[in-house]
Amino acid sequence: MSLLSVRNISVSFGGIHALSDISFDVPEGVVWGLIGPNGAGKTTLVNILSGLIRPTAGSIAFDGHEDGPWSMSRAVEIGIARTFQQTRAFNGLTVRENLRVAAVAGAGHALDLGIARRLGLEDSLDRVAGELPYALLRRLGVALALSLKPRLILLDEPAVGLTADEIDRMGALIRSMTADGVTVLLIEHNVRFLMSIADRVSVLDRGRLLFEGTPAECQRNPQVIDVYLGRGGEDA
Amino acid sequence: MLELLPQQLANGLALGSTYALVAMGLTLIFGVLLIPNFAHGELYMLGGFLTYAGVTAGLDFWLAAVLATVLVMGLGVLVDRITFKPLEQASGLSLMISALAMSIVLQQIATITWGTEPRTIPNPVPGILRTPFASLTYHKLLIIAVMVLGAVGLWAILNRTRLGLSIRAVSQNRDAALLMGIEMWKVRAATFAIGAAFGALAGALLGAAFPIYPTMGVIPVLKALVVLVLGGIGSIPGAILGGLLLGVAEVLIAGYISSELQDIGAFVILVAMLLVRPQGLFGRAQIER
Amino acid sequence: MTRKHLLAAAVAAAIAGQAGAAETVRIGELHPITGPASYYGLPESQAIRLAAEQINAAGGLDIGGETRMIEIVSGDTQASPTGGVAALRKLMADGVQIIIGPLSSGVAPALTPIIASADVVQIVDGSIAEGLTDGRRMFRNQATVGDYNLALERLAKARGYDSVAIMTDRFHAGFMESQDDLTAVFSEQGNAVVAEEYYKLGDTDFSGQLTTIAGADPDALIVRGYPSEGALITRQVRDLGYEGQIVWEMVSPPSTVMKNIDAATMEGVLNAIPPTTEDYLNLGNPRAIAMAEAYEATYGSVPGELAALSFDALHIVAAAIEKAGSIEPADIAGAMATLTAAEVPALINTYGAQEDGRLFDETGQVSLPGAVSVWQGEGWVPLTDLAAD
Amino acid sequence: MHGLTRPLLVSLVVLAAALAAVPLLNEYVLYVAMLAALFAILAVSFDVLLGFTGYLSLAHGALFGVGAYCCAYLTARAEVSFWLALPASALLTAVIGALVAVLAFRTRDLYFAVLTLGIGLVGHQLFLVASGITGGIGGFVGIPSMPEIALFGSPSQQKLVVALIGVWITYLAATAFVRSPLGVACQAVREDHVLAQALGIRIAVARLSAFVFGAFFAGAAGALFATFSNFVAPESFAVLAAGFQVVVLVVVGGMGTLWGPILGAVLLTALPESLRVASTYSLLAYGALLLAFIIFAPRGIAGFLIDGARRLRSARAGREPSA
Repeated sequence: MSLLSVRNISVSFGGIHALSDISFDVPEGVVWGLIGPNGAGKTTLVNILSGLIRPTAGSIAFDGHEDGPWSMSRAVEIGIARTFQQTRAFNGLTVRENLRVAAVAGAGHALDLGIARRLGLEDSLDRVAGELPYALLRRLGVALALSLKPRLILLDEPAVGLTADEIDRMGALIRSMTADGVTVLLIEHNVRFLMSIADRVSVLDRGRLLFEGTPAECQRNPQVIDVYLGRGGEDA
Repeated sequence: MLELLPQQLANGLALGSTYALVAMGLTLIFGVLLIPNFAHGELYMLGGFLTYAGVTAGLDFWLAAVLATVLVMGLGVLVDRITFKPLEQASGLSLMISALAMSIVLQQIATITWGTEPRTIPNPVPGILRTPFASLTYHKLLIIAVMVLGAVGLWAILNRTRLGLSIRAVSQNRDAALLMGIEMWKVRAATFAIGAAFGALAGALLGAAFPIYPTMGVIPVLKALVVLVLGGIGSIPGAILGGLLLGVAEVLIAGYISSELQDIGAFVILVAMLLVRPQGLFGRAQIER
Repeated sequence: MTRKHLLAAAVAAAIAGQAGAAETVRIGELHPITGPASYYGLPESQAIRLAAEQINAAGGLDIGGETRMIEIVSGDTQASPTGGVAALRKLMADGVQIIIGPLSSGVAPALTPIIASADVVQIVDGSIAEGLTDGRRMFRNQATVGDYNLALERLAKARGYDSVAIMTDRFHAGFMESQDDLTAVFSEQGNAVVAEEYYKLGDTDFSGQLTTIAGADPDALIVRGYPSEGALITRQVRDLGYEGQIVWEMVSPPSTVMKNIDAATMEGVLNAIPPTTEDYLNLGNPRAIAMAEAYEATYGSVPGELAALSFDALHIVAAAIEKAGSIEPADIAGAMATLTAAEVPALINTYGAQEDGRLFDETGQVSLPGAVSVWQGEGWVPLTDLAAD
Repeated sequence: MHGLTRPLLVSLVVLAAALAAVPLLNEYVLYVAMLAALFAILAVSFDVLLGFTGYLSLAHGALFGVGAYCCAYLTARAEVSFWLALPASALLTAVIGALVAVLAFRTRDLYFAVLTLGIGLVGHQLFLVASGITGGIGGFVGIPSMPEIALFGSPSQQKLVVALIGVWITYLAATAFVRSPLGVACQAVREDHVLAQALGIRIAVARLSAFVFGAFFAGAAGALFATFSNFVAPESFAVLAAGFQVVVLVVVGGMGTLWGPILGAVLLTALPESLRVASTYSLLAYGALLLAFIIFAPRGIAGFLIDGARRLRSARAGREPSA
């Protein structure tokens, strides 16, 4: 049985179909990759799954909850957390306060500094988030989501703007999440990075699901190569 | 009572034109720069006082009004430099507080300079236009005319000049405008100067019929804020329509319901508009989830 | 000019205070010396200082055979209730037990409970709100708003207006409180009230209300409030084609009126209030003229409309102190309650005597009936056929 | 709640010091100090909304008025005991605050400020128009004084003592609130409300409770103001009077700290009183001060003091003060 089940999701903004009739199933414990060119609707899909926007049609089921789509607070309540493409943190608060907000006000449990250690933030706890270097800020974004102790985490381009070393570190982190029983839905532009860590991949193009399969199958698929890989190269 | 309706509507349009004239400057600055310039009321006040000073010094009213407007345009740019420029990185909250502080400072400077006793500029256009349906003073007609001309002029500047193009670009997307090489300081200065010009012009014209005193800008700027919300913050047509709407509503409430409820009526309309259509008549959507 | 004089007076007072604190009688005055209401408050404060200087120059007060000088201590109410209470507390903390003021009807009721429970005597020289006096510790030499209305009511009756409209400043506490009584009297007299409209201080556009009033076309339009708005209303209702009689009920110095309306439009407008300083000057009152000349010589400006009241208030206090032969508030209050106008020869205002000849009635209130003046040329002229009895 | 011991102890010491000073003050200073204390209650509770939740409400002066008129009506007309009227006024103001909040929180930023400005103006006008209850422009006359507390002092001293205890309670309640999960959620709303939502924070509940918290204490401060003054008039509750003043107190004192607004209230009440002679210039100074603070010291006096203490500490530890 799948953890997340997306059925016939469509959404349009002012007459333009951003997503049409998307359906897919994510089993528990995998890293599920989602790629597609700019404007394909990847972030829109994450926004719908996390409750930030409401789809025009379709249903979502997650972990026995059949009532999706849902509000953001409901999504967190049933175990879905997300990060943002342009990393968001509470810029005026320290790292410790950030984590405390997520733990205490968000998830309703005590502050757990284990997450900070795991993400290499333990030396920066008293620094104000707005003054963190970029790489640390991105890790803080992930740490905030993890603080909610989610069952599914939606990562919106976590590797963007990172150095090669940082990307490797992020990859290891994402793999370790699945080891802890967290399922990952990973949106990435960096195809090489995505292919190296994803168990399965979906390809979106102009609001439609073009392909679904293993990374190896994906790289061989002529349609995918045509609309995406062929167009911009790996790191488009 | 109904036979008075044409006259009441004329009253409302005249009153609404004064609101629109004040609101246009405010909405321009907010629309382009996202700055809530509460000190706009004090620019209006200074427009009145400077015109008064010019007329007392023996200048012709129109010359005095033009000189006052030019001076206040410079002052508008100065207000921006002192009040808002240092807060470019700060939140909207800081901008609002800073603006409120600046309006107190300007009020007190005027109090120290001119005192609190109200003054008036002699009306440059005495007389009344009487028609079978309604009569309006030439002064009110002048305000309506200036409001319309001002709106047309503003439209022309925004749509027919290079500067206007830059201003519009910044109001659409500041970052993209900067990338395209638009010089922000020019746009800022121009926007504040034009906005201040509207305030000053309104002050000069209304000062010719109503008393001029240091706190005279408080009520018009409050009304202008209502107008902004009605019309949609940042929208020029919204400021005009919102102004006229508020003017007509106030006059009709005073004329047909109760003059005790005139102010309450205006703000009830404000609250109702924010509830039904928070972005106003012409505003871009900004709805809280 | 004015500020310099104030400063000089303050310095003089401070020196006097140090030199002979025991010899002076400290009298506190509470008026809005700063802020928008200072336009009325400052002349009141200065008239009190002027009266005190004149009394001191003439040898001071004779208190049971002992001579003492008057020392004026100023408190700035800033025309706000909390500002007024703070100023009163400050005066009381400085040991002042005699208070003249306040001006604002918004301030006076805030002071009343404090004065009622303290060892202080008060004489109100400005506020016209009802019920500020008790005849024991609190007195007033200004008219009440009821007195204001008397002249108006007599005028409406005498002229036989069949219909009247009323425009009232709803930020004016005194006028708002007495509105119902006024309309009741009008209805009784057969002056039908066809419209009651309101505006507020600082309004500039009255077209909504005035269109309704002009449409009802009453014999008289009564405007109650302050002169800036009064002038604008008069101008705007004439612009709307109203041709009936306009009657004001407001203290309205011609200089302020003329700033907002031209003389031709004002011509023939009536004003029904107790006589002001200006009226007494016009009537050739010698004490008013002497006061105005001294005031101008000292402060370089003409005295305000209410200055005569403040000037009188100090003289009433001075007379009461001499009569009591004591500076104890209870004794002064006792003497004040029995004071007759004849015992205070310096009075400018012509107060109506009580039945037994006293100045104040049982509640500590003077009788100061209103009179009607008409605007002619560039100022008010008393209407003799409707003069106060 | 374990972190509350220190603020409790420190505030108790400050309260004790303030109370010890009460017998030394004359009537005038007692009155000014009482006003400062009431404004401190207003400012601290307002800061929960402005400083901790990031919403500029200009309706706070009107809520202060609701509390005042409510207490006036209950004690003068309904003859309810003051000690009952005080919590009742606070509760009623909280309920009205909740209604206002439900309306106002449909917007934010400038829209929120303008909407609350409108609500504040309507409130002020209602105090004028509803003259049957409020006494209209003439004000509400004859509000009974607080019952005398037999144990100590003159009535004026008792008023100040009650007001000071009021400040202390408000401070503690605000401290407890901002440290509670709800208060933490408010700070998340202030920083980034989309992220807050993404973290599952119910921002509607958080900011509503901040507003209601502020309204409750504004109502209590209003009730105290009414009984202490024996007279209230609409003018005191105008947007440009109390509504704006409370913003100034919080900004100058230090947004986002709870003791900063108390400092702000004390200084800005004492300063104009000590400058009574030159009040035109004092208003100019007031505006200039606010402008200077928001531009050069947006964290207010509290910010100065915190930085100063930090420098002192690091200097004592023998290190260079950090930038």
